[in-house]
Amino acid sequence: MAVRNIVETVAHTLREEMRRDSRIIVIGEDVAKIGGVFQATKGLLSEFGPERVIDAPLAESSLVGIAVGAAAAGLRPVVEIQFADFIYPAMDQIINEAARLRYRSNNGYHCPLVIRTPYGVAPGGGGGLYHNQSVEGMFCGVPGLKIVAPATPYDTKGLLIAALRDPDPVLFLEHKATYRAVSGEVPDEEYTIAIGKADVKREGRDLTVIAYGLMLHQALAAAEKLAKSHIDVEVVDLRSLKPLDKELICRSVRKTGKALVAHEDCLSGGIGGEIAAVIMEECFFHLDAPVMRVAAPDIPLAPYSRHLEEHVVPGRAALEKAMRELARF
Amino acid sequence: MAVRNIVETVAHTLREEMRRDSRIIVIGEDVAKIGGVFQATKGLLSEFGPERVIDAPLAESSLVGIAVGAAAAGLRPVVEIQFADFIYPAMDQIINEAARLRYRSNNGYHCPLVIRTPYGVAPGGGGGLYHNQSVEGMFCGVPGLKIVAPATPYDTKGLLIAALRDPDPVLFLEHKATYRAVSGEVPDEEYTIAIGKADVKREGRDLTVIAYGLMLHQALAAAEKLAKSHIDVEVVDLRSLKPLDKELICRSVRKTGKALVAHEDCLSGGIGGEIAAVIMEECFFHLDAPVMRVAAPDIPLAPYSRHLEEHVVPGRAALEKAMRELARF
Amino acid sequence: MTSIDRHKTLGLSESDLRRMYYLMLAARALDERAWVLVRQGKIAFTVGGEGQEAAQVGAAMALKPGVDWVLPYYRDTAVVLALGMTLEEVFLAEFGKANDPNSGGRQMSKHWSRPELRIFSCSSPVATQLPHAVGCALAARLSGEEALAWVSFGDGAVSKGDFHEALNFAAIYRLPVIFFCENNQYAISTPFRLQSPVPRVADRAAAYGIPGITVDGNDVLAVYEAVRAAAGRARAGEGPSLIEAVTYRFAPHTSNDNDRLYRSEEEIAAWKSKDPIKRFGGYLAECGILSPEAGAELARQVHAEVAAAARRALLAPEPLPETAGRFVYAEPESGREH
Amino acid sequence: MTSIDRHKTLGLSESDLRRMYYLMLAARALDERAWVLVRQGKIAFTVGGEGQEAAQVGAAMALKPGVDWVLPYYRDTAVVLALGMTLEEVFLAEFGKANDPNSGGRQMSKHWSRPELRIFSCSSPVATQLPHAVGCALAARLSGEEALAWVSFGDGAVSKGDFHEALNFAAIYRLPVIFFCENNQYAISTPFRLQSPVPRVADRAAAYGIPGITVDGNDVLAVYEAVRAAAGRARAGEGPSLIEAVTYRFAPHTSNDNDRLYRSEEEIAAWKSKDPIKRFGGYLAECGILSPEAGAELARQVHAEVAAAARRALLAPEPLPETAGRFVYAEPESGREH
Ligand SMILES: Cc1ncc(C[n+]2csc(CCOP(=O)(O)OP(=O)(O)O)c2C)c(N)n1
Ligand SMILES: Cc1ncc(C[n+]2csc(CCOP(=O)(O)OP(=O)(O)O)c2C)c(N)n1
Ligand SMILES: [Mg+2]
Ligand SMILES: [Mg+2]
Repeated sequence: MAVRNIVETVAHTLREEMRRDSRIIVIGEDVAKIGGVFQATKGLLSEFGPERVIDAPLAESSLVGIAVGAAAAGLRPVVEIQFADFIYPAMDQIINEAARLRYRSNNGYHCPLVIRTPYGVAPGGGGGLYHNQSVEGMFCGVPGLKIVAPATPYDTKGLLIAALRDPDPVLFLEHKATYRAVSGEVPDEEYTIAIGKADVKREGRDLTVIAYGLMLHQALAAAEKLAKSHIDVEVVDLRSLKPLDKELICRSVRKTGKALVAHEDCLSGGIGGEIAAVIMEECFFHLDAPVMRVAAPDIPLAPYSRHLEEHVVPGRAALEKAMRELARF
Repeated sequence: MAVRNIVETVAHTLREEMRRDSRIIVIGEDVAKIGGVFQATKGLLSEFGPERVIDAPLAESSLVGIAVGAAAAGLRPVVEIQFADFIYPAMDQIINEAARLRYRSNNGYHCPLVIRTPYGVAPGGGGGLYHNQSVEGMFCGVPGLKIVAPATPYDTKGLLIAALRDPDPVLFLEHKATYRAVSGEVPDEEYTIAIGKADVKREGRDLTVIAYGLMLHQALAAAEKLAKSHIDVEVVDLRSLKPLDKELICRSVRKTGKALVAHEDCLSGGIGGEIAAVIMEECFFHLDAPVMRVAAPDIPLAPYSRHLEEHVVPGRAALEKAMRELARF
Repeated sequence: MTSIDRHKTLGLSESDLRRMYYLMLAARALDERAWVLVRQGKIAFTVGGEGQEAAQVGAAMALKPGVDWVLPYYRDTAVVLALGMTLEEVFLAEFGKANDPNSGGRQMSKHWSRPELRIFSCSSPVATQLPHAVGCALAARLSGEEALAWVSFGDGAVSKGDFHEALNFAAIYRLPVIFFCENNQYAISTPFRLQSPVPRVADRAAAYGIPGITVDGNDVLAVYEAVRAAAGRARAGEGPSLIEAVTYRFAPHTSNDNDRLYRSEEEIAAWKSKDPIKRFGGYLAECGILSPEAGAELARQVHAEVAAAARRALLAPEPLPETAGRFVYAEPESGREH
Repeated sequence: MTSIDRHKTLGLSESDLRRMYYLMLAARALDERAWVLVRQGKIAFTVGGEGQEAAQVGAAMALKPGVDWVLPYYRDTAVVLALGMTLEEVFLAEFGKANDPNSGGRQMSKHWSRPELRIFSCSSPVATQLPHAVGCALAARLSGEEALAWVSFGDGAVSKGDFHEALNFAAIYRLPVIFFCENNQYAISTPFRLQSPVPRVADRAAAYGIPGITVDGNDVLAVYEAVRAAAGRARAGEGPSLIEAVTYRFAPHTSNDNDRLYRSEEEIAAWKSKDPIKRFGGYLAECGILSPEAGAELARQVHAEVAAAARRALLAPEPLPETAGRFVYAEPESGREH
């Protein structure tokens, strides 16, 4: 079993699946010759050639649009959007085309397309307002789309294989701060993790923290600290943001009676509102306290200056504080 | 005091403000010669000429992009997106440019831009999957943007004037099913309604329904029916979706102890989740029941066949049922 | 070559010509019937291609049905008929019926989709189909198929970024795509001169280093010739072409449009005098392929067929409300290959 | 005209030329210093325009500072210096300081904004500034101002739909816009031939019926001449122009890039031998305007100025964390005109 970080796992998994399925192509800006600006497609060009690993022109709208056509015509395209911040030109193709193709053709066509993109704040990375955004909140209202956001190398491999084999479009979000910072054992054999299944990454009795991506790791770290104060935190890794694993979320919340949803995206309109609403709808009479949300304030993410960035981006300290507050209820 | 329907009110208000402020220009597809496919800009070309009322080429991205530049350079552009369903090509310009211009330039530039667009299902109108969408959920997570969605001619005038005079970008949503169906008295004099202020359209003690646009009218009608069963419903018209009038919402919910959020958009990822979460955060200990949501199922809105459309689009019956259920708690 | 030898030079047989004429008549009659259905309140909406039949049939005749990827837009009644969709199938969509093969009543009429014929699914947002066509061509090349992709769109679509991005990619990779613009002079009310700074859509081809051809879109043989040549280039690996068929829309934009607000009766009349169906009928008569009498008889027959197809479709079952939620995602039990 | 008369024909004085040379040296020295700061860990990121100074200075010299709308992109250090931004102001942005006039430390460095100089706010998404320029020109025309809008972008930006839509609109309305492409052969690692099916960006102008000019971007006088001519057309109401300045980026794309992965030392060396600064220095020496010795002295002086500006900026105060939430929306109390 190899130890890999997340970006290596992405590249490795793509390579393995491309060997198994010749319909998979990788297309994006700078994905071929240099293997992506984050090296997530490293080595693919030399193994699979320029027909299957394509350095596309700088045009996100048609990048996705071409992939939609190719997917419907039998390929399994993997599109890389270089930074999630640059996905907006492709919204029309994602929402109106990819996500609606099966529905509108009454199952005549479908769109097995994976859109991979690094999102989130790389702390101190100097990415500023356009290399740090979270976009998941914007897509979680799009029927026909699936969204995954793994936080560990193990989950990255399992979910990426699942996404690559999924018959419908999947937005595959990779938190760029975890790319190199998070490593772990990754089994050599192929395996999938079902899209739509969350995972309890830490069991606990006192309160439930629901997180994903980088925040999952912050939550786990905060939970360890709280353990020293004899607060026993359950940490749920969502992994899939759409569909939500309501069952697992509710099972945990019913057990602990308290829930905190954490994300790096802005509070208003982030995915946390949806999750909080679901918890209330399904577990209201088990709740001992209001569902709390830890999120960024409603400020563009994220200002360049480290002094500003740190003020805006929610981190372990904010989480810990909220968790303690919730535990006190 | 004239009686006008909503689309007439839009045209009338634009005309009056254009007379008062020569910086206002109207730009969009088919807005000049024919006055818009819904006639919301009727008569403007003949009064203000082709320099201020522009039939733009079919290109939503640059339509907004050009307006952003013009706004920053001193004009007050009003962009019409012909149907909300066609706003996605402009997402990049709205989110990354219009909404971030002031912030990123540290108040150096700003973007006084109004984007008007008809949204929502016109029941039986045959609009199908691409002339019926609601898009507000997607924008409510965008800091720097304001969103309004009036439901009456009176509010339409007051909010449109406020939007036209607002120094920041405003997404102005007009429910197309209300365009001709909803009429009312509109004062001749100029007045504004503050963006961010909701309005109690019907007072009641037993439960609070929070709605906007067409659903506001469905809620009012349902409330009248419930009154016959001695259920006294308070109906809050949000009017502004961003910022939310948390104060008014919470005042009402604290009074009634029960809240129902209604929107036509899909349940998951709709704006209802955010509102429900806010209510929980701010009024948890006043709640006698979970906050309910009435919304469309997670299905692309809206299939063409009337038989399918009616099944998908939440209407007065669904509202009434939910309201009765909530009242029983 | 005299003018009556044109089809021979193009390798079209008399039966080809009769079929083309039939298709043009059928598309016209179908579209016209749909307007009647709207007026009768039987359908909520329609959109038609009246006046554009020569462009559509000329183009479709140059394609290989079931092999080439075809991405028509919402005016292309004649295109889908030429590829094998039946009159009844189009009417099933018009009425939004359960067994409409295009969408099962989920989309507006004329929003085509027919996987068996490789007719791609068409949505409403203008120009999104152009990159799809490029993707189809990419898939075909990678799979070693001989298929090309043909995609149509209006003059308004040329203004969109999708047009630029799609042509750019197709040209860089020399993909087998035929970009076919039906320039009917208007995008709803907006005249071509407010849409385009250049007099011809075909002038845009220079930006991509590909052939740009303007053809009389009311001359079915000229269109066929241009598209056949482009198809030849595509199949020979010479890359994409941009073809502009200059034509006119006779009817309002859709059943929601009042075209008298933006164009004059005289203008419409002038174009109607160039009706592509009359023109082709004249050619057929001149060649002795179809006498005016036989033509009139054929038209009557077509109208009867169209009326019958509409009647049958009207009686077809409506979609079941509870099916509205199906196929948002794949259904494991649906038995379809994913 | 001998080659040493070129500037006279263009109406440029000796002091103009000295200023241009100074600006080129200053931009180069500034950008190079920023790389040092990255290596020293003093800043997290930089991006520079080394190699593109002739294109930038030539263009900027043809504009009216404070009158024309200028929408530079992230490589345009020399452009903003030419328009009046100071070395220190650029370094304040480099360090993300509170009194950075561009963004107060909110944006990455080189993301310009200086309302007083009519330098528009620049974001990171490629090509979004092109429609902004069109909007500025529209506003200028409507306000009866004589201003034009000049907007720059890379060769990669040409692939985006924004390019097409912006040029199309500007051409239809004959707006006073100069679209200025700094074709430095690469978009990050992607070479121009994978970005463009046509050999010249200027070839794209044909699609909009506007002048398309390719100019040697390493020849500051040639660039000046081309932009001045385009400005003349713009001010005379003759509409937009597309200018392509062919040049090369000497340094990696940004401080996050390793350019050895996609281009050879030989290629870089070949372009460096055409260094626009050396070339212009040669011209100045030939004309007797600036001897090699005086040039070297000027370079030393510029380096000292740059070092001093960097030092001052380094010592400037950081943004206060609690200001991070300001100006998401207008603040009534901010006293700014809305
Ligand atoms: C992106 C987008 N914007 C606006 C519309 C509304 N709309 C539908 S058809 C149309 C005009 C299309 O004109 P053209 O491309 O010339 O095709 P034609 O209808 O004339 O055949 C418009 C503006 C749309 N469908 N999609
Ligand atoms: C819409 C968008 N996609 C991707 C990126 C990432 N990116 C930043 S610069 C760049 C290349 C730009 O190349 P070019 O336009 O030639 O300008 P250059 O940097 O070469 O001067 C890319 C892909 C971006 N900033 N915006
Ligand atoms: Mg047209
Ligand atoms: Mg470049």
